[in-house]
Amino acid sequence: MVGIVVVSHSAKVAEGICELAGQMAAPGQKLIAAGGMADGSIGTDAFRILAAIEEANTGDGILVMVDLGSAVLSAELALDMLDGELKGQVAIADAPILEGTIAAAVDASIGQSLVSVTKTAEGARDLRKR
Amino acid sequence: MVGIVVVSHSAKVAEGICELAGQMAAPGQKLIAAGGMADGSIGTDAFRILAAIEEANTGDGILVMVDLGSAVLSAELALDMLDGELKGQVAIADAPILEGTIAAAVDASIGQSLVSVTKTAEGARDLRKR
Amino acid sequence: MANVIAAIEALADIIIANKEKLTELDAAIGDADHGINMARGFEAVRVKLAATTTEDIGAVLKMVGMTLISTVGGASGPLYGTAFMRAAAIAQGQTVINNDTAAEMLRAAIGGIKDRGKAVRGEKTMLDALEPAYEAFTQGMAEGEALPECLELATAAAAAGIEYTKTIIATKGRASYLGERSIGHQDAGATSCYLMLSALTALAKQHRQEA
Amino acid sequence: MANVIAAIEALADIIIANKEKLTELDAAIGDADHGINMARGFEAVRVKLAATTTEDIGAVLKMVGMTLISTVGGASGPLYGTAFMRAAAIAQGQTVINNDTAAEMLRAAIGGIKDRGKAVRGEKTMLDALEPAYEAFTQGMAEGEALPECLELATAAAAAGIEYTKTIIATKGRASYLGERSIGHQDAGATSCYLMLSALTALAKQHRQEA
Ligand SMILES: Nc1ncnc2c1ncn2[C@@H]1O[C@H](COP(=O)(O)OP(=O)(O)O)[C@@H](O)[C@H]1O
Ligand SMILES: Nc1ncnc2c1ncn2[C@@H]1O[C@H](COP(=O)(O)OP(=O)(O)O)[C@@H](O)[C@H]1O
Ligand SMILES: [Mg+2]
Ligand SMILES: [Mg+2]
Ligand SMILES: [Mg+2]
Ligand SMILES: [Mg+2]
Repeated sequence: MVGIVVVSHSAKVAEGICELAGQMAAPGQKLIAAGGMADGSIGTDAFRILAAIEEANTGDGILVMVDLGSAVLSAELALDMLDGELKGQVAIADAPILEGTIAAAVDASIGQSLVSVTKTAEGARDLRKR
Repeated sequence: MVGIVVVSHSAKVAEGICELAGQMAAPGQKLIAAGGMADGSIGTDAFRILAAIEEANTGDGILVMVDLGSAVLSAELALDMLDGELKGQVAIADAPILEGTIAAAVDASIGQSLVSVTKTAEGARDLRKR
Repeated sequence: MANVIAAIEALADIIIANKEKLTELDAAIGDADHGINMARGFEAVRVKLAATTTEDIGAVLKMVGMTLISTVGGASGPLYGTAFMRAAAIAQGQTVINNDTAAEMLRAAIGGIKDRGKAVRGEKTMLDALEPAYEAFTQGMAEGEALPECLELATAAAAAGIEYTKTIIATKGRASYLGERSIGHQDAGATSCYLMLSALTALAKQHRQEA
Repeated sequence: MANVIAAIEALADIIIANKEKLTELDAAIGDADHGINMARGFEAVRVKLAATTTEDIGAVLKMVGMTLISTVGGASGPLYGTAFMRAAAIAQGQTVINNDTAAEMLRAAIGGIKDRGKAVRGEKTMLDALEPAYEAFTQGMAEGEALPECLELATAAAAAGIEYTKTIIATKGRASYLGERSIGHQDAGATSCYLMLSALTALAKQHRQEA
């Protein structure tokens, strides 16, 4: 199953999204929160993201969900710090973080590929709520 | 300023989003979290949403942000419980909850109308993260 | 029919007894909480019921609706909540109910679910149990059956509705995330509807025997 | 130029002294944290610096970059972090720096910021201070100026860059949420760049006087 990392400037947001997506996911689904800074401040930390990517890795690829543009910068920096082989198995989704994570978790849970899970996450942009 | 209510199944998500959006908002901007159930469970509660709408009301309209379809059901039920006059001043955004709330908070903070703030929230769907 | 308090107690009993089953059904195509949600709601109803003295069916059903709205948490909260509130409006001020009123209450409840959830039959929701149940109920009435038999027919129709939900794709609610993969699984909300109807049927039959 | 530890201390001092000013600038068109972010980062750098014994400029700058990456938190964290890491790669193993190396380090730092942030000049970011600063620095070199004068020219160009940021719309970073309304406000990141260059200029001049 594709692992999922949820990067938010807020630790609460990242944890809460992982809990919500976890409800829809298969038992073994990796959903790793990388929210906020080590000292609890609001922000993103490339090293925390790096550790989360490693934790989410089961060999089937990892999708990184981000909240804001600056989280993309930290996520891409984390990718640059990965060794080459793993780096090629990580994608950053350009998707709404909550809606995309839930959709991605459902897709990843049934064993879809990283390409499919990424597409599903990004497609969540077009989901209507009513 | 248009008040903003953030309805999520997760209390953490709703609070965290309000914190993030608050960073981008003017000091007086109302950003009220209505996340989770009274007992801390995951879910939405129309009465909590109702109370949050009343708390967010400053007379300039209220935008309700929701995470998932079932939150729309609770939000619409809350609207049905409002008295007629206030009900007409509330909109529910069909927008990504985190991205939409941040964009809406920026717009509301400079005194835009409910129609404008709603449009901005819904337009957040098309914001690219990179 | 027994009094309304006994009826609501019967609903609470069957939902709470089936908490795990309903949650398992929701786990397959949803978020594994329908039983938890509904049991939490009816536990709260039980607490309120203990302090209820009125025999006004409308007042009791309104209390049930309000309680479910604030304690269930999932889509089923506003849906069942609205359903009970709409049924309550029909039964306002009444202490006994005849077949006609029962049918009207069921119709109003279904209308509430449709207004709230904007679903129609065939979308793999509680409506796929409730609408056939209503039709069977009124059919029974037209054939001159008494309340227990009408309820029994409604329950059987709801059971068939559950079977039908296994054959269709979910297009409303969380199961719609699964698209075609929702086929083969029965809808949790349709199942809780069926359970409640079956509890009312059992109560109505027992009440007649005792009478 | 004084040693690298003193230079980093000077950066930390000026950033921490301007924490509120930078935060205020960010409050107008961003999320009111640039000073908080940068001060948190350089407080952490100060702590690390106290335990640093190497005189390898590359090693010290790498430490600074890594520390900023893990403690700043905002966009400026990965951006300045990448900038310091890229400059570090140029200064690897060196303990003194001439004009040429300094220019190359600045160029590499700017390249890092552009690679990371995908911005170009004119988008109301730190690049609007740094790119003119680099050009002024190399211009000064071409005219035969010494390091303190080159840095002084660079600082003046960065100051002009800050003024320029007041006239343009932000199209990168959080200020882009404001669109046209970002006009009239100066960019916080351009300002922190300017402050750091001015601190290095002061240090270089003071160092020459002492020498
Ligand atoms: N729009 C809707 N209209 C009618 N019934 C719905 C709708 N959405 C969901 N449902 C019903 O609600 C049930 C799920 O309830 P529950 O699990 O408690 O809520 P949630 O899906 O929010 O977790 C579904 O099985 C379905 O029968
Ligand atoms: N893509 C980018 N490229 C270059 N600089 C950027 C970019 N995005 C933001 N910046 C700079 O970062 C500064 C904001 O830093 P900071 O407030 O610490 O981060 P954040 O915006 O995440 O809160 C801006 O003033 C701008 O100079
Ligand atoms: Mg459910
Ligand atoms: Mg649920
Ligand atoms: Mg900022
Ligand atoms: Mg910030």
